Amino acid sequence: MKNVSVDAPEKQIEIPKEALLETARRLLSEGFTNLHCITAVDKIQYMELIYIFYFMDKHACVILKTRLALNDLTVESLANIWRSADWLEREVYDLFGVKFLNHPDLKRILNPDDWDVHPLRKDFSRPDIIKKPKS
Amino acid sequence: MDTLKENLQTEEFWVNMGPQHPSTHGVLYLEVKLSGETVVDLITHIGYLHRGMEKIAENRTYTQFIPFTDRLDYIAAMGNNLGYVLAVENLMKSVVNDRAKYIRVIIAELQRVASHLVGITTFAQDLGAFATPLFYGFREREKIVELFDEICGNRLTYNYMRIGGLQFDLPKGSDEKIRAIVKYMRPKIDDLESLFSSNVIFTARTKGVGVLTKEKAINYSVTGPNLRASGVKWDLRKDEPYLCYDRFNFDIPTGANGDSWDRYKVRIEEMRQSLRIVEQAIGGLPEGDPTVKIGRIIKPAPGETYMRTEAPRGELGFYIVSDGSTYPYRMKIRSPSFSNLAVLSELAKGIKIADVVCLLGSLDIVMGDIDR
Amino acid sequence: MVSILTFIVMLVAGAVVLGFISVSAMFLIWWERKVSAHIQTRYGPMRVGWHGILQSLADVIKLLLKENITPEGVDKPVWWLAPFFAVVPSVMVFVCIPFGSLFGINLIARDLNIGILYIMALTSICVLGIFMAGWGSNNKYSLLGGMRSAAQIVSYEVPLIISMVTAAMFAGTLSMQKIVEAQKNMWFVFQPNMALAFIIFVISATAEINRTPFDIPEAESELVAGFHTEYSGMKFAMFFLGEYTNLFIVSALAATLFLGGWQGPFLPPVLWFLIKTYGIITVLMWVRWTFPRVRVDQLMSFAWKVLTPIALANLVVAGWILLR
Amino acid sequence: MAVIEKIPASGLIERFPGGAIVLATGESVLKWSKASSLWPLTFGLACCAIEMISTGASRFDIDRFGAGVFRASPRQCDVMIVAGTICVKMGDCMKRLYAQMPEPKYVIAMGNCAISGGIFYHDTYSVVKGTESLGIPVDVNIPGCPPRPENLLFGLMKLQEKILKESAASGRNEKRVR
Repeated sequence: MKNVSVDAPEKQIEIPKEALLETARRLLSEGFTNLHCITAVDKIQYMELIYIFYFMDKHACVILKTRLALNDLTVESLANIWRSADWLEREVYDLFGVKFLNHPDLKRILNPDDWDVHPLRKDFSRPDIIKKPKS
Repeated sequence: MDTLKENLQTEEFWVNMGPQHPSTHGVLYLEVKLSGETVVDLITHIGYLHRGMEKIAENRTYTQFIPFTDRLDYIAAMGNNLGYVLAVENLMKSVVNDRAKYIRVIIAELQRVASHLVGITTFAQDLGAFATPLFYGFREREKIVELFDEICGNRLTYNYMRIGGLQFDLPKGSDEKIRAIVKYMRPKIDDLESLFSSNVIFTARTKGVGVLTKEKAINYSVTGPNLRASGVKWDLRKDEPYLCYDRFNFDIPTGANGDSWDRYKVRIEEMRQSLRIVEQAIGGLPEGDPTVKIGRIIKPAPGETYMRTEAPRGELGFYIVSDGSTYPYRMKIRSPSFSNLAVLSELAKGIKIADVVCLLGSLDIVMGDIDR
Repeated sequence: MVSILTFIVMLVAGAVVLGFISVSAMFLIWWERKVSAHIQTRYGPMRVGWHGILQSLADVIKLLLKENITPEGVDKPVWWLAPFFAVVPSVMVFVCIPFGSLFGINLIARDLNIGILYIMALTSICVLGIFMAGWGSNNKYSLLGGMRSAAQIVSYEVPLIISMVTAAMFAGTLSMQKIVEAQKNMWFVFQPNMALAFIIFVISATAEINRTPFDIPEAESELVAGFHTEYSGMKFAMFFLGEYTNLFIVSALAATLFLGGWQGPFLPPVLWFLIKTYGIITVLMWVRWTFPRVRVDQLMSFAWKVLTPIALANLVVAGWILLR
Repeated sequence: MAVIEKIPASGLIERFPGGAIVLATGESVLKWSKASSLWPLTFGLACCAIEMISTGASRFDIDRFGAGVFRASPRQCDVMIVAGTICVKMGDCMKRLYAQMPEPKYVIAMGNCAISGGIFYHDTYSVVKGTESLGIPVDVNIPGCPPRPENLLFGLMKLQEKILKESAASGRNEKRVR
């Protein structure tokens, strides 16, 4: 079985968030035309953003990671380069509250528009959530 | 005449399609701005089936989350099962024996056939062929569902795959049944194809409607049959083989124009290829015990993994972050329909409202998959 | 004395016609559900009566019992009148449909000498009902459906009338009864150019009565339920009644104008008429449950660029044959 | 216009000898018609919708019971089969759809999600805990995740039984939103 795991260290690039746009542009020019997935992980001390790029012809994959400080959850949007980033960034905004600068239409996508919470953060809680008793 | 022109005013107006609408495949909500019959603008609203799966995953053990994956893309539940267990196995670096792999391939491919049957026939339903093709598709699908029912005890949500193997082995005599299904399905697929392809109205409604170019498809990260219909020969089963797909002979059908017709054609052809794979797999089914060997408590080492598989609707990816406990720290489900639907609002501009329905049907989305 | 008798006869005849229409519509709805079910390899209604024959009766009683919602913001007079406009003209058409004869009585209310003209005038009014429903409902789907319906019916009326005129030319009369009698020796449909006219008639009639593949005014997958989206209870039932009455009428017209009406050997004329009519209806149902729907622009261009020129050419050929 | 509360002029009919029998027959005809013509709303929310279509399809054929006319417009429906998970965003739409249905109307909660939230009861922030928590009264609950088509048919038959038992005039008098 050919391993499609992408956690091999050489495929992961960790960059400061200021360099994101520039790195992404470089990746595009190298042939990574497919922005496959954007997601975030709430690591409690900081927020980690994860971008997965694919170079389809060469079967190559790059994972960009960038850290955001909790008091400054803003990052440059990629939606003007990759249209797929549009909805994916909106989803990250909705669930984590990361604000994407220069995004064409940054608003909630999954949750109701009038919510002010970001449910996938680790500190999120609501009184109406019933915890499953751990067995 | 001039005074008439002065007095007559035309007005563009918004029409709300959904969340309850017969052709939105569930609870999708489209805001369509119409000028007469032509779509000027289209805004897609999703989230009407957002069940918070990713949050639930953080509070479930790895095994406990398997039933939830059934409810993602509920038309192709086995595909999600497979994607999830492969991701966790990848995280744990565990190996599955050959029989389990073969059975997984058989099940996943039969699921693909069942899913495409629903996809194509609901598409025809959206085009206005009321109920008849849909019921034909469901009649054929019933055969596969029946088999799955026999294998794992449920018709729609299977909960069959396990981390490290399968819940049960195939029951006695099912290889004969699978062969019979393959034999039964081939002429039925031809039937369905001739029902649609030789229909002048069907051809006229789909050809040239909703053209998704190659570049746009990649830029939008469209995957699965929709991508292949745009002429990109990309299938994870061939390009990054998982399980044992590299041992089977099959072709990847592609389309030329990326219109609704091509998307339909690619799905028809994919069903045939899936049956080919099933036939080869059932012929070479090894002996062994595919049931789970890993203990009940699954505790992967801290780390991250991203595993994607070719689900019937496209590439289904699971990004799992483990902190070493029995619960995943974070799980991102990269669902195929989510990205496939994003393309709708761009393709819909300038076409007729009837074509929006056609386009939506040809993209073959499932709301559970989009909203998670 | 005579006038009172005439009045009673008229009343009885009216009751018979109305009874026939509602029973026929109910039967047709049941028949449609059965035909569609068997096309789709299922049974259809089975539980009420023999093979569910009472299903439509149950539906009608239930619809009578339903709450009759008048949504806010509807244009009330228009909204209330629309179902009647959809039904009444089609009922009036029955005046000059020749059902044949039974025990020596000609089953035709009035054999008008301008029968075809009368029928065409009345069937054109039906579109008014649909359009009123669409306009009055204060619902965008209904409005779209009404607009589509108006455009569609106006366009398809042209080939429809031209093909009917062809039949009238061959018969040399506009009276329905006489047209049937003119087919004594040979049904019109067996002449090549009349066969063409028959096909044009059936196609445009399908469009006239908004059935698949031309059902864009109520296109379920686009417009939810089209012009009758907002109607509930009995008003909705009236639209249904109108629709199935229209279905009966166009099939009866096709049978009368092209298939020799009530003429036929052995069986009584009424039976022949009903066999032909229900035969055509069944074919239309078969088409409905098989074909997808055309798009609105395709529909229009098909009417004006294909059907109308062919129908016109056919008319010219028919004239040439007659003058020869 | 209100629902027909009872058979017109029932007081008058009752006064004649044998009138009560006529009334009783009339009422049972009305109940029979309501029970044998339950038109469902095309309202698939999630997974159960697929089983609902399966129930309508060739193998199980819900049309045998007269319930095969799936209407897309709530104005023309009798029964709302809540097939799937109800999410927060969808809750208001559902209430409105229910209000738009004309009396007499019935609700079948199909599947665990529609009954109580089911598998999504715990730990989630966006799932409504069942149809009744929205204030929509449920006539028949069909458990299962998803219920098999046979179960849906059984639930439908239970609903028919219920209709045949209740008085013909009964309707719920909620405030309606139009």
